[in-house]
Amino acid sequence: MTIDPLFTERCIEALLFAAAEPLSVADLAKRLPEGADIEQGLADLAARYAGRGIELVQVAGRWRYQTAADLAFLMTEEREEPRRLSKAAQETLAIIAYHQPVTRAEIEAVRGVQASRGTLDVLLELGLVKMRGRRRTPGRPVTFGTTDAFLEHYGLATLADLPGVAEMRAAGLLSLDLPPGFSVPDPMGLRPGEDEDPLDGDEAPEFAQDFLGES
Amino acid sequence: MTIDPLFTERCIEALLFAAAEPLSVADLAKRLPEGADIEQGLADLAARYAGRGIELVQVAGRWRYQTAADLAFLMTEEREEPRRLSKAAQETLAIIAYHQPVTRAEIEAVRGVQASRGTLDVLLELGLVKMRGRRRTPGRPVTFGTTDAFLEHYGLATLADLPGVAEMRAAGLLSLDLPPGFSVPDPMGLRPGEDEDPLDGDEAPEFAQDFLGES
Amino acid sequence: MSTGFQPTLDFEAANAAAEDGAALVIDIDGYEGPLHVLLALARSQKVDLLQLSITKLAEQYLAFVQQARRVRFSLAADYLVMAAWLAYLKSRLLLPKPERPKAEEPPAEEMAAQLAFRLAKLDVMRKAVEALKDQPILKRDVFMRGDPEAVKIVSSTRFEGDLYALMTAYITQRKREHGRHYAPRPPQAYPLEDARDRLRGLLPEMADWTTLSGVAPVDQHEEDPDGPSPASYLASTLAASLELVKEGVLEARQMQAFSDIYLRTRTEPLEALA
Repeated sequence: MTIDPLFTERCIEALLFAAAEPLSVADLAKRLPEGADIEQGLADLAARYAGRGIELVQVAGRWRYQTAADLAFLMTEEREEPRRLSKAAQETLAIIAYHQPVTRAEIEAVRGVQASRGTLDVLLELGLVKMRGRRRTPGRPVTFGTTDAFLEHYGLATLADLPGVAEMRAAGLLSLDLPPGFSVPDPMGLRPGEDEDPLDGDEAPEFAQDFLGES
Repeated sequence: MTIDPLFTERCIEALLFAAAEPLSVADLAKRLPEGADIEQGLADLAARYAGRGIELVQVAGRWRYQTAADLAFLMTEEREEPRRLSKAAQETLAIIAYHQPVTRAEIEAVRGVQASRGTLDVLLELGLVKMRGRRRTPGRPVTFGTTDAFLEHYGLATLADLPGVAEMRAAGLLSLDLPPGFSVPDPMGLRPGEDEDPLDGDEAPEFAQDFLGES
Repeated sequence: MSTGFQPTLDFEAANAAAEDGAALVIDIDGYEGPLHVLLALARSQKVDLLQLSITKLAEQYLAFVQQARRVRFSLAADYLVMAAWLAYLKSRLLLPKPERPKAEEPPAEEMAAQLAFRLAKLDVMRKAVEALKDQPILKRDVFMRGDPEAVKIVSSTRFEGDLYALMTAYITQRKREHGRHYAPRPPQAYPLEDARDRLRGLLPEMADWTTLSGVAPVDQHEEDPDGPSPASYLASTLAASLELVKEGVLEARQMQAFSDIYLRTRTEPLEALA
C-alpha cells in the first residue's frame, strides 16, 4: 500500500504543530502509518512554509515550527526577559561550542584567564553545557560540550551549523594543539599543547616530543 | 500608506501561532502596523490553510489554529509521559553510582530515609541499575550497581570517569565547611567476588522477600 | 555591551591614540586579563593578527600597564608578568641574533608567532560570540507554539538528567548525612534525694499500710514527655523507702515475691524493737 504524500505531509504538519517540543523523524515515524516517507514529507513541508510567517526548521536534529525571525518585532508579549550571560560566560560558551570536547584548562588557555567559579556553573545550570566525559590524558580531566538545549536555543540543526566553524577549522584556529615547540611563558601557568594530547589525533604527539628532544 | 496584504497575512500567521490563546481582530490590530486589513488577512489565511493539516478557525469571535479534525486520531494515541526521574530516584541513582556495589540498607543509611519500593524498581526498570551479587555478610544482602545503559546515558566510557571530588569542588558543589575526612568512594574500588558472590542465575530475591512479607 | 574600549568601532580614533601612546581609556575591569588587553591593542594595529608587530604591541602594552598602575595601584600580577615577558621578548627580537641559539630557548620569532596565534584564537572566539548573538535566538527572535495542544510526544526511553544533576544529587545527600547527628538523650531518672525528701514529707499521712505504687508520684509523662518514666518514679521511691526503713522511720512489708509492697510510718522507736 502506498501512502498519499499529501496525507503524510498533513499528518507531519499536524503533529509538529501540536507538539510542545521539537520532534525527531523517529518520533514522527511512531505516529504515522507504516511506509510513509517522512523525510520527503518534511522536505515538502519546509518548502511550503518557506517565506511564510511561520517556518519549519531543524534544531538539534529534530524538527519544529517557529515564527519567522524577521517578525520578531511583533512578539513583544511573547518575549521572555532573557537571562543575560556575562561576557565571560558568553566567551566560555563559545569556546566550548567550537572546541568541544574541551577541558577546563583548555578553556582557560584560550581565554588567558582562569575561569571564575561561577562561569561554568551558570552554563551548566542553564543546561547549555554538559560534562561529556574524560580526556584520556594523565589526570583524566573532565571534558565539556554543549547540549541539545544549546542548539535549540540558537536554532542550530547540528554543531556543524555553528556560524563560521568551517572557516575557523580551515584556518587551524580550532585546534587546541598549538604547533610543536610552543613555549610562550604563560602568566597563568597554562601551556596548552605541552601536556595535551591532540583531540582528534590529527597531530601526532610523538612529533612534538621529537622536535623538543632535538633542540 | 498601503500595506502589503501578504505581509499582513504573515504577521497574523506568526501572531496566532505564538499566542497563548485565541486572538480577536482587535488583539491583532493592536500588534499590526496601522492600516493593515486584518479581516482580509484572516480570510486569505483561512483559505490558504483549508484542507491542510492545521486549520484556521474562529471560536467565540476569536481566531486560532487547530489541527484538522480528521487527523484527530494522530493526537489521541497513547501519550507517553516524559520520563523524569523523581528526586528520590535521582538521589538513589547517584548513591548507587558512587558507592556500588551497595546494598539497600547502605543506600538508606546515606539517604537517611527508607528507600521506597518504587524508587529502586524505577531504576531497575529503566535499566540504569542492576542487581550485581550478594554481599558476604550475615543475611547475604543483594548488592546493586549501575549498568552499561547508565554509562551510555551519561556519556561515560567507564565508571572511573565519574566526576570525583576534584570536579565536584571545581563545579562549586563542595563548600569549605565539609567535615574533614569527607571522601567520595571510588566506584571501581570493589570488584564483584571480593566480598560479594555473583547472583545465581534467575534468582529474584526481592520478590521472594516481598511475597513473604505480604502473606 | 560595556562602554569600554572598542577599537573595532572606532578604528581611526583608536589608531591615532595609539600613535601618541594614549591608546587606551584605562579600564582595568573591562579587561579580563592580559590577553584581552593585548587583543584590543593588536586590533588597533589594523593588520592580520598573525602578521602583527610584537615590538609595537609590547610598547603599547607596557604603556597601558604603566598608566593602569597609576589608576589602580594594585594591578593584578598577571598583567605585570605579561609586561615583563613582553619586554623580554621585545629585547630578544631587537637584539642581533646570536650565531648559535641557546638550547631550550625557541627563536624569538617563533615565540612571537605563538603569541600572535593565541591572539588570533581569542579573537575568533570573540567574533563567534557576536555571530552566535546574531543567530535567531529562541524566545528573542523566533517563537514556538504559544499554546501547544495537550498531546506530548516524548519517547519513553529518553529520560532527563545529566552528570551535573547526578553530582548535585549525590553531594546534597552527603551533606545532609553529615548534618545528621545522632544524639541519644540519656533517660531522665527521678533523683533519689527528691524521692527521699518527698517520702519524708509524706510520713505523717502514712499511718496505715499503703501500697508503694500509691506512694510513688503519679505519672507525669503527659505534661513532661522528657521527664522520668513511671518506672523510675517507682524505683526511686522504693530505694528511698528502704533508706527510711533503715533509718527506722518507716516500715515495709511484702507478703510474697512479686506481690505489692506496703509502707507505713513506724510509730514505735527502733530500739524498742531490738
